[in-house]
Amino acid sequence: MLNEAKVFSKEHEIYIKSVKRKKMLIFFTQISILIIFFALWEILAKFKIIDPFLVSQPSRMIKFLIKLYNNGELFKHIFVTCYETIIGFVLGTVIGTIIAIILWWWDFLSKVLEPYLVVLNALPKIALGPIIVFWVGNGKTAIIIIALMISLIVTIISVHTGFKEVDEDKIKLLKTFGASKFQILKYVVLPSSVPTIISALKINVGLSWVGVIVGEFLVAKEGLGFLIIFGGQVAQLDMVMLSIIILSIAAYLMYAFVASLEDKFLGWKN
Amino acid sequence: MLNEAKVFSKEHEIYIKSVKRKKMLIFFTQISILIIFFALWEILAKFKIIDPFLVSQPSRMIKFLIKLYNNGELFKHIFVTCYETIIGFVLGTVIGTIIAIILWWWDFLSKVLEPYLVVLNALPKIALGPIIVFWVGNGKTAIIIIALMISLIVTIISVHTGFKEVDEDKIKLLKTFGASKFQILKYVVLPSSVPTIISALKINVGLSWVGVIVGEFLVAKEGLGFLIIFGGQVAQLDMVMLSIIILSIAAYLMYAFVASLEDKFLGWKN
Amino acid sequence: SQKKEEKLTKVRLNEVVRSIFYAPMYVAINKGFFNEEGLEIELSTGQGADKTMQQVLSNNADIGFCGPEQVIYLYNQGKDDYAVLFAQLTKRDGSFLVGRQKEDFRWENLKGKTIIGGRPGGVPQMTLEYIIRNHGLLPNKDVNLITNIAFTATAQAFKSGLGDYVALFEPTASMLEKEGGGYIVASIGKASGEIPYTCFFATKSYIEKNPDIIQKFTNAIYKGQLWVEKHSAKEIAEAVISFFPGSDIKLLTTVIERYKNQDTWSKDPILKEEALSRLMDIIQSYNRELLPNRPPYEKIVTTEFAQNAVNKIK
Amino acid sequence: MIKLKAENISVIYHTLDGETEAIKNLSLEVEEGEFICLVGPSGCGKSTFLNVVAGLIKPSKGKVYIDNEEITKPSNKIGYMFQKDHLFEWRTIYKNIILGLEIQNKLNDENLKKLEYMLDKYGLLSFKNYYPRQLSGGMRQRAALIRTLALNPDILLLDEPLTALDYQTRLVVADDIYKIIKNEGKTVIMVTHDISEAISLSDRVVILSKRPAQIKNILKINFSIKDRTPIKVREAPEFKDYFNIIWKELDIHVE
Amino acid sequence: MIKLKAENISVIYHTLDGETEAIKNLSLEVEEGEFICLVGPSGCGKSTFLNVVAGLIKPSKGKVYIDNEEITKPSNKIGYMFQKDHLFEWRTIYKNIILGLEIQNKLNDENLKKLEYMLDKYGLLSFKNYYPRQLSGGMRQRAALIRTLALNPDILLLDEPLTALDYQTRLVVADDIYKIIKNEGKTVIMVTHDISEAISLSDRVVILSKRPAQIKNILKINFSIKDRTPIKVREAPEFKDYFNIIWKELDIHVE
Ligand SMILES: Nc1ncnc2c1ncn2[C@@H]1O[C@H](COP(=O)(O)OP(=O)(O)OP(=O)(O)O)[C@@H](O)[C@H]1O
Ligand SMILES: Nc1ncnc2c1ncn2[C@@H]1O[C@H](COP(=O)(O)OP(=O)(O)OP(=O)(O)O)[C@@H](O)[C@H]1O
Ligand SMILES: [Mg+2]
Ligand SMILES: [Mg+2]
Repeated sequence: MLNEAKVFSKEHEIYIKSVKRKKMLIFFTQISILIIFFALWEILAKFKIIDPFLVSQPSRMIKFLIKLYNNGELFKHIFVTCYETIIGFVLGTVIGTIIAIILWWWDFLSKVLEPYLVVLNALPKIALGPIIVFWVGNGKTAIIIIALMISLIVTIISVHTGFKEVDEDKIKLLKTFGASKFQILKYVVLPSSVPTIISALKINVGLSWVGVIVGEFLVAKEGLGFLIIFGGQVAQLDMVMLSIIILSIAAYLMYAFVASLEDKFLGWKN
Repeated sequence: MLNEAKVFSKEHEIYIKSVKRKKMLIFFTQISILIIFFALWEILAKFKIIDPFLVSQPSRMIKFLIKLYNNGELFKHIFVTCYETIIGFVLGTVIGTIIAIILWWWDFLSKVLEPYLVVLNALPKIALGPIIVFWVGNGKTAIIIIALMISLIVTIISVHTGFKEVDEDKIKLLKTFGASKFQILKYVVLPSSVPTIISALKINVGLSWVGVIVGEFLVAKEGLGFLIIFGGQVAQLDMVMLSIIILSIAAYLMYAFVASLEDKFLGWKN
Repeated sequence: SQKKEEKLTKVRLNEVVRSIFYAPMYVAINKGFFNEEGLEIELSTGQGADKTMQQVLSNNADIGFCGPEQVIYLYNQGKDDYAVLFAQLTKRDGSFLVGRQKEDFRWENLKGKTIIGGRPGGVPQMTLEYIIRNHGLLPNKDVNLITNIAFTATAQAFKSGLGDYVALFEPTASMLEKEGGGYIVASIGKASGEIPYTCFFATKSYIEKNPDIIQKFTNAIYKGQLWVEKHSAKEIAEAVISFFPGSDIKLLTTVIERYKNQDTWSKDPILKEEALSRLMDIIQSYNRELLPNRPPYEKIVTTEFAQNAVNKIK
Repeated sequence: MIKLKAENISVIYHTLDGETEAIKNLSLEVEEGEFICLVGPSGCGKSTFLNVVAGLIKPSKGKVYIDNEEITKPSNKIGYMFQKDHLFEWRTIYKNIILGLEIQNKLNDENLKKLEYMLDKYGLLSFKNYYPRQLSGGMRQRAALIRTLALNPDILLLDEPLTALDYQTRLVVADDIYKIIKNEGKTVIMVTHDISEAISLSDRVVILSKRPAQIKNILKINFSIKDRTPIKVREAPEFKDYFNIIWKELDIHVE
Repeated sequence: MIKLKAENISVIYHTLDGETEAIKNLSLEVEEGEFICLVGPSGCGKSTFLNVVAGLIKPSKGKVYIDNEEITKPSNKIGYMFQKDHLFEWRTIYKNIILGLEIQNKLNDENLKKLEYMLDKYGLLSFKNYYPRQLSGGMRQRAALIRTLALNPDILLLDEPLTALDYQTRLVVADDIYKIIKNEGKTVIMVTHDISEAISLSDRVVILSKRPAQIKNILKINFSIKDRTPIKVREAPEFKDYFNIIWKELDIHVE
């Protein structure tokens, strides 16, 4: 698989070209879908085939974007939401992993808590929002805690499952070295669960966004979730739609970042 | 591992006993936690250490339960929500699997759609709720579609990943038999993905409940989600808490049911 | 009666939230006034005025029921088939100011105090700020306003110690009082004066196409209003309780009594220009940008149906 | 009669990192009923060659003929067995064995009777309703063989079919499989890493070079003993000589 | 001198379905520097025995002594190697090799120098910063051996350490490992399925019965040739005789 020579055969060049052409085609199709989508939206809205009052219109959204930018408010809202999301995300991952470690350490506890975790997982955390608000007040903390609640259980369950799937023989090997339980955790269980943890992270990105948006619906005075709610109240669908689109982009970027962690931490994989 | 004899050694009887004792202990602890939790809640609320206006109180909830039951409304609400959840869950699984099959079949499409799936996955679907509502109206359909949206993307991604992980050699084997692509799907790809599909189902149970509740927040006139939102609006925490608890029980039962499917369909595993 | 039911025309109505504040409408449904008019109401809840408006515009509802501000905004956005208000149900704000102790309340006392209000951009919050301004205080300067808490969480936030006052709708305000969490010290509705707080509307085209339905609908609403006027709080509570699962009849009665006393419900469905103009004042004083132009009354309101109803029904 | 002919086969794998020449100009003729073993350093291209013969990979150059017909896609005349048995865990042994017939729509009484007969003959009849995990490795490998034979191929391609078994089982199963294949009169190309196995089973051993695979030598195996079986020939005097020749040709050193 | 003594070991596994007697009353004494091979039917209890000796499983009955001290938990005097190399994929070869030292807090210059020396001697020095997946199976198995030797155990327990390798590599690595172990003067108990391997490596071959494992026979291996190496002894005249004895004792038939 290593490069055998710098000069490739003709056949290989044809192959490389066809691969590149295919990639281009995929990329082109992706871009086309985007363009067609927005163009169609714009045109249909223009000719009132779809009602711009209901679904807004790209040109209106851009106008609104410029206005928000000129106000200097655009980045404030984006920043606030991203900040809350990142905090919620990091906390969710760290606390979730710590609890998973505790459950791994103390098997009895994990058995006892299992049905409770299942129930908590299926529970619509959003219903608990108001309770959170009066426990921790109405600041950013409440938003972050709501985001935490939504991502935490999933993290615990998936990381704990990952821990339990660690190769028994690797643990046995460490035992023959006389390793303590803590060393087993440090040297085998944690590092070999890195792939699991990263895939939990990927899920968490999505959940953290959901959590923060829900939280902002409940208590925020700024942020994209706030804009969505406020835009609804003052009948500004442009604001609502623009916020949703910015949200998608931000969520995608964050996901891409986490996915890039995968390459970094799992370098030994290829 | 097979029973070697009906008469077990003394050592074995001790072992069996200790296993049973441990199970009992776990069960007992679980029950105790429940009892203590509710007792503490009741007592603390009674002595106004925690405010029953804010978090309700078990005895009030029971009173409310009885009232709701006498009204004949209890089962109506439970039934509505369960019905919507089951429909959303089944549709999510079926449609998700079908789309995953399409993506498996048509690799180009799957490559083109990949980033869109990522974005959709990371997007807080709750923000799209209102859009759904005015597209499909404000009936049960909207609720089911919201539940679908929340579970669908996850199903597609995880089932499609499962499909791609099917042993290449098994596929090769079928090709040597001259199998068509459809036969490969039918004989290898689908059956060997059953474990993946079932674990997707387990996740979907949770997501469907969340989806239905969110949907009911948005449009319902009945169901547990409606009770929660309405209870919140009229500051009836008893209603909110009772609904959340009923919800937990229902969600757990549904999860247990799906987990029992696992035993049934994966009988060949042990 | 079988035959009669077959002839009923179905009307899809979307209310903004489920609230005892809208008692006359529920009375009209439960007492069969709509059926008498040959209509059958399919009621749904929008959970937000914006969503109610969307329901109507997307043709998922025939008639919307929420604050007129949505209709005003829509007109200003230049939609051809805009919405038109044709009947009014409540003529005041339905919320109350709840304080921590019984007091001889004067709005001027609020200086330096903190109030939990509604979400920014919503009419309840605008009205509150309008009243504060009318009493010579500047919102967020003389009076602290907490506006970032969702409608469903404000009572709990107050009870758990936040703020000096909270603006609450019923039955939450009475509940809180009953629980010893506070005392109703003032009616915001009384202080604001008459405004068209919650009204029925439909798109212009729908009204043009279905004047008879609108007329029948208005008739039924008017009958409801008359019924409410003539009956005691307890009777009203009994008539509407089926819309409020799990509610306490006593509490409902208290609340209805309170709304009755302060003249919350319009006696007739006629929406007056003066009242609408006050609402627009309130919005503009809150934030001029929200309402750069004031839509003409004749365009967005029709009183024709309400007049007819008042004339016809005794 | 020549059953299979590979003519100037070359295979180049392409990846974005570069190209890998797996087979270079390899030609081979196999007689009907012959048992051929391919040996060669690991990664030299043995499996690739089998894939080309099976019509699963199109060679970059060259052609494969079976009964003088060119092969371009998987042919019914060929049965392929892999290193792992690849029995489907979710199907019983019986359901696994009829898989090929099911796919080719050949589930008729005649074929099923033949299968039943094979199951019986090769000692699996009483296990036909068991799931694969309930069988030992040797039994599973025999089941995989029956699955392959069920389609009645003329040519069997075996890619290290015994490597997954432990040493003793391997000797016994090799014996079994040899008998079965000879019984049915099949033409066989088998890949193995085990020199002794190659000698004990085959009529000719083809020794391949390092990647890209080229033929280094072809050794005709002849034993003086009668009633040749794989276990018996291990004690034949010629055995050790063949072993040494191949050992040297392979030029093994691990670095 | 007797290095290791197992006395009347019995092991019973318990599951909810029932109990499995894996070892019954097994006693064995191993001299210092001896190389012992355990052979026996699969599933008979060989790995279980090694686990007991390593102190990983408490036997239901019986005791194990090393240097006359009873073993109750994993001891520093013992090194254990498994069928798979179990190198940690996320650590480089060097980091893998120092793992035991790291755990026992023995990362001093002396030990590290010794490791460097071993890496060099056994041909892995230039690969020390590679990740396991970049190495061939044979190299990985050698790295696993060095990891075990790094802690300088007196006794090595090897559980089919070569099974994962292909046949040729296996012969060569067996040779390598034999040299390394003899060099370092270790006492060894090795489990293998390969009769030839057992004969070519060990001083004594212990043949176990079917489960529950009991000693069926112990065979002392003596070769007349000088400079014994595993590959050489395969050509010794006694080799075939030992093979046949063990083959018969094992009484192999696959059903
Ligand atoms: N699909 C592929 N893409 C790129 N390279 C490949 C592919 N399949 C095999 N190769 C490379 O081609 C060479 C030959 O592979 P092949 O599997 O035919 O060898 P082999 O002789 O069967 O090896 P082994 O003894 O390990 O089974 C190897 O270097 C391998 O890395
Ligand atoms: N943890 C366990 N619980 C229950 N039974 C077990 C356990 N480990 C092993 N056994 C059983 O004990 C018996 C002996 O197992 P062991 O692994 O020692 O055999 P072995 O001789 O090493 O086999 P192999 O040749 O396959 O490696 C087997 O029947 C096995 O099923
Ligand atoms: Mg191969
Ligand atoms: Mg073993």
